[in-house]
Amino acid sequence: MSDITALEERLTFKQRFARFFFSQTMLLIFIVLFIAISIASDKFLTSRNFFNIIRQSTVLGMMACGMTIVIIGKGIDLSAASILALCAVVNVMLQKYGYFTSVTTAILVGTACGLINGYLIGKVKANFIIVTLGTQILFTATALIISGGRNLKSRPEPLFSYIGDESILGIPVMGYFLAATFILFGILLHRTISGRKLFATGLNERAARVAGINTSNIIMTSYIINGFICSVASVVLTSRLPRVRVGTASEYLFDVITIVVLGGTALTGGVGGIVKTLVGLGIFAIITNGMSLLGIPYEFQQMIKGIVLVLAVLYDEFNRRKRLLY
Amino acid sequence: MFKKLTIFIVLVFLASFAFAGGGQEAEGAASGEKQITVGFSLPFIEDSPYTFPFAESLRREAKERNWKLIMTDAGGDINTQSNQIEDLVSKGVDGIMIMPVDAAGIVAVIKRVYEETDGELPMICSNVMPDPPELDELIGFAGPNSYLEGKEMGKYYVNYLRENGIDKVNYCESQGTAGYSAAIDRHNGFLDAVEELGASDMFNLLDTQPCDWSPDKAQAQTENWITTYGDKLDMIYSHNDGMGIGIVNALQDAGYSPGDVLVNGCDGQTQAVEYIKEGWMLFTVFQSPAEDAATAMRTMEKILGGESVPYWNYMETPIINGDNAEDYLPIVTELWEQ
Amino acid sequence: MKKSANTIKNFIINQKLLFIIILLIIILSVVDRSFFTFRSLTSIIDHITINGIMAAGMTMLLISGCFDLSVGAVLSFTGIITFLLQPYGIFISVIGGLAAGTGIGALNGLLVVKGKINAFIATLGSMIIFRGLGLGLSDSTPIKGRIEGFTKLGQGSILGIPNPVWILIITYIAIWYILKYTKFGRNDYAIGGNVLSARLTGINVNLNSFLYFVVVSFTAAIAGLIYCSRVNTASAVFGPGIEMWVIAAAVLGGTSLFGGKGGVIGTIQGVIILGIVERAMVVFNVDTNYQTLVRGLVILAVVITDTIVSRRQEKGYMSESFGARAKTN
Amino acid sequence: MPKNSLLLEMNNISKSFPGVQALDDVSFHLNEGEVFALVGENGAGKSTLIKILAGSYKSDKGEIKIQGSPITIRGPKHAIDLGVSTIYQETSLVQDISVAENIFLGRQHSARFGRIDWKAMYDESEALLNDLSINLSPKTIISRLSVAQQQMVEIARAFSFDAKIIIMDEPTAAITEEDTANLFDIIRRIVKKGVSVIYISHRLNEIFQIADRVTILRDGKTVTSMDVKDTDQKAIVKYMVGRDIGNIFGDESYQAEEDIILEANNLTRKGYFSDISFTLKKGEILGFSGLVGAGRSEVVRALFGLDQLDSGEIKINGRKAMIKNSSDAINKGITFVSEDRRIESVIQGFSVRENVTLLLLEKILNNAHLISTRKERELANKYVEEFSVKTPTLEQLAMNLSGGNQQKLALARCLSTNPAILILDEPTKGIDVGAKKEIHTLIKNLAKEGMAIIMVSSELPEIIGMCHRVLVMHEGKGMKFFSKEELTEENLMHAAVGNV
Repeated sequence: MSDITALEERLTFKQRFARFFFSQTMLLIFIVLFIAISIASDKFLTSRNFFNIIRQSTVLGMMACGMTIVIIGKGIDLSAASILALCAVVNVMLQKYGYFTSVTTAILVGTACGLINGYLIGKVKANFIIVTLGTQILFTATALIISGGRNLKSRPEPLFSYIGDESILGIPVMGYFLAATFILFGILLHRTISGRKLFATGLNERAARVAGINTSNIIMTSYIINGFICSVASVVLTSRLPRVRVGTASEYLFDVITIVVLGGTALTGGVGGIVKTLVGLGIFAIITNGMSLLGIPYEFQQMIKGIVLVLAVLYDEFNRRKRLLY
Repeated sequence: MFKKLTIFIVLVFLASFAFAGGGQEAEGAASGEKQITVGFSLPFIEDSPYTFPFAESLRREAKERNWKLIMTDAGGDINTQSNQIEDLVSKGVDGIMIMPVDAAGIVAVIKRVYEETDGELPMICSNVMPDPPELDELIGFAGPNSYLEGKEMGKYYVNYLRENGIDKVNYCESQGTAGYSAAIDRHNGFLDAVEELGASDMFNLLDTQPCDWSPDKAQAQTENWITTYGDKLDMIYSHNDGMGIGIVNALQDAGYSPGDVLVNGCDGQTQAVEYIKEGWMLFTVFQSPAEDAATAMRTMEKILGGESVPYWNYMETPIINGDNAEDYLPIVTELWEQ
Repeated sequence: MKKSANTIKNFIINQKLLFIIILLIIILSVVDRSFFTFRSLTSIIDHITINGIMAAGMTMLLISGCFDLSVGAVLSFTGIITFLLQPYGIFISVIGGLAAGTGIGALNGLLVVKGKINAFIATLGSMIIFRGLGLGLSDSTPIKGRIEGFTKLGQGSILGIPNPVWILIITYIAIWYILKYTKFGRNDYAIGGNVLSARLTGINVNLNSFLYFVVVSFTAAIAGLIYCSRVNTASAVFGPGIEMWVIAAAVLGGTSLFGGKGGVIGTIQGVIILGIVERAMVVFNVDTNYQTLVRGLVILAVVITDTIVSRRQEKGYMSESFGARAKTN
Repeated sequence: MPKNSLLLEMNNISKSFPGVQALDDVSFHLNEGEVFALVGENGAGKSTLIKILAGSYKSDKGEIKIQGSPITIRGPKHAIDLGVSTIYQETSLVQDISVAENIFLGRQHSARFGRIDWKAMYDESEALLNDLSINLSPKTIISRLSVAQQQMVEIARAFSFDAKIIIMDEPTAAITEEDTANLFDIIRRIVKKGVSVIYISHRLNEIFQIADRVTILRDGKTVTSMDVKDTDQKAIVKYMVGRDIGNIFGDESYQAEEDIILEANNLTRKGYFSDISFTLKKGEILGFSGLVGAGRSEVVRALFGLDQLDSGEIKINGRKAMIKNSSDAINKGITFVSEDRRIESVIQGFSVRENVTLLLLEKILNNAHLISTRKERELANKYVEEFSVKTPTLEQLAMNLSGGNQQKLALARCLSTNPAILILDEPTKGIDVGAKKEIHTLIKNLAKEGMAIIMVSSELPEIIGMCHRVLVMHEGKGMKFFSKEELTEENLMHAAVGNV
């Protein structure tokens, strides 16, 4: 690798530019798509549509933040969506005891779910895919049992629906939730000790342990945080929907993973970041929204999503190699 | 070490089965000499708010008759369902009721079981009719007629528009999960009704999308429809209440007022009936899971009792609209929010 | 730790799944007389054929260090193509279906091997794409089977044993043989274990890895044929979430998700366990509300014990932190 | 077999990477049946040279002749086909399959219909191993073997390719003197069979044990080539570093202080070691010697909290200390540099900056308790300079640094917390003479300043040159303590193989 070592020092402007250009692939894709769609549909750049996009991507975005953390810790949480569902159900069922109770309980439940995952993966060291696969089924089932699978009626309480419907300074309240989450997670991940330790753990657990990092705690924490943010997302979700049911969330899982990976966070752990995820979310959101604006039939929407995912990652990989040349 | 392992596994199994299955077993033993056992194969509990009250009612009905009821959940997979039906046969039940995951796919297993048991074992379909609907191997069908429901809804819209002297509407259709027969039936039923009433030119389809019976998908979809078509949008034909509710919610967010866009539902869920009261929804078709379950059990009881039953045993699916919403509200509330 | 003691212990530990199966069968037979009959036992096997066949292919792929989320999509897509081609006769339709399904595997292979995309993303992508394409082609409505003989494949039986079971047996013997007695199979372990040396010893890593993807989707395609022949229908929504079931079964059978270890003998045991659990639901008359719960619990229980046991096993001769024996990856 | 019959010539080889001239007009030749040593500091171009020969790189200029005929090597596989096999530092064996299969990987014996003939394969590898008198069962799974044993398997494999040239890159880096002896026997045996060996090692004494001729590289140029018998270690070192660096173990020793800082009683970890007791004084360098697998590394790892102790107690400054995990250890003033640099001591994917500050994160927080980039860079800079880590930028990824610099990085990180006790596991494994000397001096200075140091090393000269006292371990038991005076290679070897 001495070659790379040597060239680092002698970067011409052209090289620096190329380096930047090729490292910001996804951002470029986002911009291109943005322009393309706004040309294709005149409805795209309306404030109402902007509202829709934010509304529709808030929950996904919040979950994506949590997932980013888990994936950077060299894991993945297939139970995220089920946690969302479980919390939503709990939240709605307890609303009759007041919103404070219901929301806090929901958040506690979500965190507890994260704890279960974290304990089994971090401490017991069981395989994370199978564990979260198991808990996914477990949480969904629990949600079903307590909800009786009914369309639970979320009694819209002023403050509560306020989150879902109102807007401040022309930006929906949910938007602020989204922004807050991203900023918070950005700081947590890139500016705190635990964040740094998480990266170390994700890159090389053994070295991290030698460096005095209690890796099993770090991993456990990452899942707990994920559980927590899922529960918060569930509150936002329930505030938006008059009715909640378990099926609600099950679709979200792969979308969330797609978003994170689109952003460029590597499933191999230790590489990635919140900003990347934000870009990923952007791409995902405008594609989904753009397609339904253009009235593309459902089945093809799915297909296009898939194709875009693959192409985007291909293109990124291609540029990664390019990048090494410069 | 291996001992520990074994013990652990055994415990987990027994534990999970015990607390999960214990209840029924006891009940079964309670009754006297000839214990009747019936099986019911459900399609996908998780994804439908309908099947839960339905299952509850089934249990109640079984208790009343002091039957032992074995229910299975196919998790939305037709092959799993076929397997479970065969499992029920191996378990040795006296009769099987089937709510098919897939109308066409279910036929094969029905035929298979019929052959294996030389037609000794009575089977009926419930809620979802097989495709083709008339099967020699099947004793009959019990439940709603989702095709007729589709027609009902079509008819209602046509009449409503004619009464109000509206001669043309631009509408979007929010479908049930793509590929599921209820969705297909309600889609076709609607169109056929419109056809038969010679009102085809009254309805101009803007867009049709499957929203998977899911309120939030329908809500998101509607938000996009509103953005795309704006005031052109006069009516949204929804395949069930869940989606209808999502649609109404989207309309409310977008600052519409009741009646601006005609929305319907199907099932008669509480929220929907409330929306009808408030004028957000035009009407819904009341398909009571309890009644549905009861119909199935009644039919099966007759069959086991040796009575002959007609092939088609339809349940009542009355229309709920502004006029009778008040009266239905307590009924549906009791039913869904139990 | 004593070597001999070790080997005995390992034998038991390695055979733990077998013991579990026997245990389950005993428990179930005690609870329910109708359980321990030829018919009921064969039906258990008969029911796991579809997932089982896919699990065999998946095992091969997992050993090489990759995995495939698109098997469910392959399954349904194969069925759709097969039934769309019905007018051209059984032969063409079946071949067409198999080709289409296997083609998806080839695509995955290319994306992963040539495009260097992470297998998770590549196969997730093609899962979405081909479920979608399936919906599109089938116009979102199930297609009915019209060929007479075709249902025999999934519903007929030879010597009282259902055809799918025969296919299952053949698949497992074939893949077992390939993994043990052919270079193609041995390279699988080499690639999963240490790509570097695999390359150095002149193994064509790219070609092999590509082929493992083809194999897994081929098995999935066959499973797809059986599937739609059993229900004599094809639909894009067939086999929801089946990919996870399949991977779980393989891992349950001791195949490592990170490559280099495993085999189909373990996998079939994993498959059977999950199959018996399904039956147990009916035997114990598990309340529908709890059936999913039980599934989850079982998976968790097995993976936890598996982890604990294998860690105990490790301690016998090597500590993962033993620098001098650090694996090179 | 006639010597001096030319087997391989590499003439005027040049290779440059963007920004560096890795090789500049390097030439050497190799005779049949000889052991040829290639020495030089890291970065001198040794690895580039052999990578070219092994087909991993293409040379910009120059020609390669094998048995007089010029050839171009198209790639690693092609090199092997040409009879050039390379044994790299990291074992390139597949861990979860058998010895026999590793030997015949990619060319398993096949009977009819491509069916693999296991029996034939086992038999032949059995024969091969006997032939080289390597005492291993062909059915053993690789991951159960020690590094030394794995290397022997690799040699057997290379030999089975009927290689004409076997390149060994740092083969003894991770193995003990005894294994080294065995290795040399095997090398001599294969050389008798007409194979030529290109031997690369930083342990110069080995070159005098095994090599016939030596070529010395510095900064990508050939300094000189000579017959080993005409030269001595000092001379070679001089050529390598271009100056006389004197005793590589730094200046003569000095007295340790009297007060005991660490006391370990009957440490036991089942299956690894039992009843290990020792004390450690301030300013003392305590050596752990013995064969690989004797349990030395395990003891220190347990001491550092990486593995769990089953029994035994640890006292620090006379007070009983509970060390459950590595962070406990660090808080109690113990730090640890692992023997496994590539996997354990630095985080390859982290930049130099991130690696250095990993233990200092508390120190680089701003008043909002968030990481302050400015503070971090300052601190990182400080340590990088203090430990003279050679890196273009702070953002350089650790994986792009040379072994020596990575080791310095690891040390810098460990010492950044100025610990009371420093544990070094094989601190100079595979590090060139220059860096070695720097590290040795550093260690001694630290000890002088009163730091207590535990050093695990397989290199007897290093142990002898550095330590005040040495504990020799054998099969998980503490055999004997040796004081400075008793330290001779003989004593240590005897204890190491279990007879006291």
